[in-house]
Amino acid sequence: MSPKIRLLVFLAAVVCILPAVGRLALQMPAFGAHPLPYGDAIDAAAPGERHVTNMVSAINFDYRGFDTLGEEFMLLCAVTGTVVLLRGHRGEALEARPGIVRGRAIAPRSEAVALISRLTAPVIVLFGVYVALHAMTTPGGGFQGGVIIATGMLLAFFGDGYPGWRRVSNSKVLDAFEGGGAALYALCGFASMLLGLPFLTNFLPIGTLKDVFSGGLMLVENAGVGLAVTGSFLLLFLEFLEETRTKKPKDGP
Amino acid sequence: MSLLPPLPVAGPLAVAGLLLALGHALPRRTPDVVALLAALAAGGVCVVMATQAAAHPIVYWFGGWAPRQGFPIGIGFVVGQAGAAFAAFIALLFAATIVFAWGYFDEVHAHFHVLMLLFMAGMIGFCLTHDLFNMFVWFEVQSIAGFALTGYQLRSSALEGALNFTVTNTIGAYLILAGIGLIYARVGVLDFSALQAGVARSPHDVVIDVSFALLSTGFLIKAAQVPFQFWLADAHAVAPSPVSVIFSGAMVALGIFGVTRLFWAVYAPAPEIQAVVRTLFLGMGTASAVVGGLMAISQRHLKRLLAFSTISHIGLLLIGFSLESREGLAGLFVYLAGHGLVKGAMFMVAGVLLAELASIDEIGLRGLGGQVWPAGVAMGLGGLLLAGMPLGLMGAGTDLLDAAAKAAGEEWVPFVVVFAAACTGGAVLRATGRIFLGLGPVAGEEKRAPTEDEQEKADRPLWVMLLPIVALLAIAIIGGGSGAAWASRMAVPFMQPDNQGVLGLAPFAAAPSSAPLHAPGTRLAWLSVALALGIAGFNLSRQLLPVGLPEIVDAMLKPVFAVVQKLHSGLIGDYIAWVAVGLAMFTIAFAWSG
Amino acid sequence: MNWLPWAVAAWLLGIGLYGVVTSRNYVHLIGCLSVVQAATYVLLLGVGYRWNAVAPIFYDHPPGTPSVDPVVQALVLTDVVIGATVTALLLAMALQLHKNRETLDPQQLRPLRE
Amino acid sequence: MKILLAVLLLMLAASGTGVVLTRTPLRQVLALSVNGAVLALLFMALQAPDVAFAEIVVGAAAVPLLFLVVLASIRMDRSPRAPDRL
Repeated sequence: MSPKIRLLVFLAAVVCILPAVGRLALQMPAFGAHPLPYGDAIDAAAPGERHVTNMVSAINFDYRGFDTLGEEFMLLCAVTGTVVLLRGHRGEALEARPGIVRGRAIAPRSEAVALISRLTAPVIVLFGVYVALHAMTTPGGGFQGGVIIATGMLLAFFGDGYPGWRRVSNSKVLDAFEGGGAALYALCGFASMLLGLPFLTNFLPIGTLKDVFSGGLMLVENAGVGLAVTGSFLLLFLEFLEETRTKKPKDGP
Repeated sequence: MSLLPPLPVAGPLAVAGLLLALGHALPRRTPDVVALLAALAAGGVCVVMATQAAAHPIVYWFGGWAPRQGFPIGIGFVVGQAGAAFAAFIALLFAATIVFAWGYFDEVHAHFHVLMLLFMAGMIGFCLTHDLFNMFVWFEVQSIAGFALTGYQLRSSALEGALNFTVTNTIGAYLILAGIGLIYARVGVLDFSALQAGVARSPHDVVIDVSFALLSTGFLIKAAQVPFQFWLADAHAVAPSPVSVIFSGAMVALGIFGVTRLFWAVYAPAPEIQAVVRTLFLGMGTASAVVGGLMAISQRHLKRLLAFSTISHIGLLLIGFSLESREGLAGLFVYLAGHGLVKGAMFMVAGVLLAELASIDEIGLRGLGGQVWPAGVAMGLGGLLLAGMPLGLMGAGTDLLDAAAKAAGEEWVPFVVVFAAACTGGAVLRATGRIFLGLGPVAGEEKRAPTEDEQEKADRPLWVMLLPIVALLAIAIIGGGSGAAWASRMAVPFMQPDNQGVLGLAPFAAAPSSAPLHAPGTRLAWLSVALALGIAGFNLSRQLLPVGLPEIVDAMLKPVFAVVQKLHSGLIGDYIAWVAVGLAMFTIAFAWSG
Repeated sequence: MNWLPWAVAAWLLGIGLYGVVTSRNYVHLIGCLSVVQAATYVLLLGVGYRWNAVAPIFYDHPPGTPSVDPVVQALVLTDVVIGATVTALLLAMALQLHKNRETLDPQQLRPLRE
Repeated sequence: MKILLAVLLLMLAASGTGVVLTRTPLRQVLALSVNGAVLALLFMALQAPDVAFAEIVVGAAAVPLLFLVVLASIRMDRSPRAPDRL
C-alpha cells in the first residue's frame, strides 16, 4: 500500500475503535478507589513472614520470584542476541589495540568533561552499589542498582577516553558476570529443591525487620540480579561502542 | 507433591546460563551435546508428567506460596495432560533440530545453543504455567530468542525480516500487557482459576471483553492469522533452516494453544466472548486457510512456500478451536502435533537442499535433486501428508475437525480443509516434482515470485540431516490411532479446568462427556489428495497441455493471485496498519454480538 | 477526572502506532515503539493506584498503613526490562541493516522483493 | 494531589506526542530522554519509587545513550558521498 492509503486504512481502523475505547474508559473501575486484594494480601503477609519492608522487592524475589527468573534470562537472551547480531561482522575478537583507529582524527575532549566524569564516576558507582544492597528496606534493588553501576562505569569513557573504557569493561569478565548472575538465580531455585522444598523457597534465616541483611535467600537472588544486570548493560554499551571503533569508509588510509 | 514441574523450564535456563558463562572455554562440540541432552531430559520429564497428570493435573506452587483461604498469592504451575503432552512435543522437535543443526553454528561459540535452550524453556514454560503474567513472561522470553535467531545470518534480507518480525510481535506483546492490566483491574488476581471465578461473577463486562480482545490479538499475531500473518513469510524465509523448523513446527502453533488455553481456563463463562470466538475466529481461521493456500501456490522460494503453507494449516487449527466443541479441541491437538512434525521435516528438507545444492529456488533447482534423492522421497511423502492423506496424525486430525464441523452445523468447513490441504500439498508436490524429477520446464504463477540466492554451511554429513527427517515423519505416520484416542481424552480436562483442585472453587459448567469419540474417515480426504495431485500435475505439465489451456487458466486466476500478492508488501507500516484493522474487527465483532 | 489516565494511555497507544505506521526511519520507529510501551506503564500503574495511600515501602510508615498496589509495580519493572532489551535488539538490527543497505527507510527496504 | 496527577498525565501525553512527531532521529533522542524523565516524575506521583528509579535510569539515561551511539556509528558508516542528513 502507498503511504497515503496506509494512513487512511489506519485512521479508519482507529475511528472504528474509538467508541469502544470511550465505553471502556467510562466503565473501568474508579481510578484510585477500587479494591486491590492482591496488593493488600502481600502488604499484610510480607513484613511479618519475611521481615522485609520493600514490598516490591518481596514480590520480585519471593512471592513472584519465578517471574524474575524469566526476566533475568530475557535480559541474558537479548544481550546474547545483540552480541551475535553486532559481533557477526567483526568476527570474534574485539579490537586488539583499542582507541586508535588509523586514519581518523583524534577528537579533542574538553578537560571540564574529563574532570567532572573522573570525579563523579566513582560516586555514582558507589551509589549504585548502595541502591543494589538496600533492596529489602528502601526503594531500589538489584535491577536499578545494576543499571546505575553500569551507567556510572560508562563515565570512564567520557573521563579517560576509549582506552580507559576498555580497561573498565573486559568482555570475558562481563560474560562471566552476566551468565554467572543469571545461573546464580537459577541455582538458588534448585538449592531449595535439593532441600525438598518447592522451587525458589526462602530457606535461609530471614534476619530482622528494617535490617539491610534481612530477607534470607532474597539477598542472594538480589545479588544474582545485580550481577547479571550490571554485566548485561555493560556488555550492551561495550558492543555498541565497539561498533564505532571499526574501520569506517570516511577514515583515511 | 511432585518435584517435576519446574525442571523442564528451569533446567534448560540454568544450562543456558552456564553455557554462556563458560562458552569460550568448552571444546568444539560440547554445546551441541549439552543442548541435545537438555532437550531430551526436558522431553522425558514432560512425558512422565503427562502420564502422571492422567487422573488429575499436577498442581505446583513456586516458593511454597500455596493459596490462602482460596486466594492465590504466588505463581502456580497446573500441569494438565494436554500442556505436558504439547511441552513434550516441543522438546522432541528441539532435540531433532539440534541433531539436524549439528556443527552448523560452530563459528560463534555456544551462542546459538544458548538461544535455542532459552527458546525451548520459554515455550515449555508458556505451556505449563497457570498464571497470566507468568505466561506473558515466557511468551516474551521465546519471542526475544526468536528475534535474535531470525537475524542470525546478517544478510540484509535476514535483518529486514527480523526487524518486521520483532516490531510486529513486540506490539503484540504490548497489547497482551494492556490486556493483562485490564483484567487485573476488574478481577484483581493473576491466577487462571481465580480469574475465571472473577469472569463468572461479571460475565457481561466491557473491561473483560476488551481484555480478551487485546490478549487474543497478541496471541493471534504470534500465530500469524489473517490479518496479522504478514510478518511470518518474511521471517521464515530468511531465518536459518533449523530455526524455521521450530518457528513453523511449534512457535506459531503455540499462539493458537495460548488462545485456546486462555479461553477455556479464564474467559469461557462470558457469553459475548463465546459468540465472538464462534464467529470472528471461525472467519479468521477460514481466511488464513484460503490466503495461505493461495500464496503457497504462487511461491518459488521453498521456505516462503512452506511458511505460507504453515499459515494455512494454522488457520485450520483456529477453525478447530472456534467450534468450541470437544471434537474440535481433540482435532486441534492431533492436527497441531501432526502438522508440526511434517512441517518440521519439510523445513529440514529445505535445509538439506540449501546445504547440499546451495540454493532454495525451486525453478533454479529443476532436475538437480538427484544426489539427495532420499530428501526427495521425504518431501514427496510430506507433500502427500500435507495434502490430507488419511494416514497418521494429520489424517486423524482432519477426521476429528470434519466431525466437529458437522456436529456444530458448519457443513462448509470440511471443504475449507480440503482447499487448504489441496493448495499446500499441491505446491509441495509441484516443488518435489520439479526439483527431484526434473518435470515442469514452463513455470506458471510462481515465476514472478520473489527469490534470493542463499546458501548454508554444508560440512555435516547427509545422514546426520536425514536422520531427524525420517524420525519426525515416522512419528507423524505411526502416531495416528493412539494420538486421536489420547487427544479426545485430553480435551475433557482442558475444557473443564480443575478449579476445585487448584483453589477449591466450584467449576463453572458441567463437564463434557468423556465417552470415546467416533470420527469416521470421510471420502473428502481422498478428494483433497486428488486435487493436490491435480494442481501439481497441471503445473508440472504445462508444456504438454493443448496450447490455449494454461493461458486461459492463468488469466482466470491472475486477479486473485495479484490481489493477494500485492497485500504482502514487506512494509512494516502496512503490517501495523493491518494490526489496527484486526483490532477494529474485534470491536465490530463484539458490538455485533453484544 | 476518573477517565483521564485511561484516556492518556489510549492516546499514547494511538500516537505510538501512528508513529510506527508513518515512520520513514527505523531509528525513529524504535522510538515510537517506546511510546507505545509508555501506554502500558500508565495503564498498569493507574490500575494499582489508591487515593491518599503511601508507597509500598514500610520503612518510614508502620506496616499496617494502606499502600498503593506493589504487585503492579513489580509487573511494570519487568516491563521496563523488556523495553530496554527489545530496544537494544532492534537498534543492533537497524545498525547492521544500515551497513548493508545504506538506508534506514522502511519504504525502500523490502525483504525478498524481486 | 489530583491536580498534580492530571498535569503530569497531560505532560506525558504531550511528551509522547513530541517523541512521535520529531522525525529526525537525533532530535528524537532528546525527546525520548524528556519522555523518560516525565514518566519517572509520574511514577513518583503514583507512589511507585522503585519503578521511578528504574525508569529514570533506563528511560532517561541508558536507552537514549544507546540511541546516540547507534546514530554516531550510522553517521560514520555513511560513505563520503552520501548526504549527511541525520
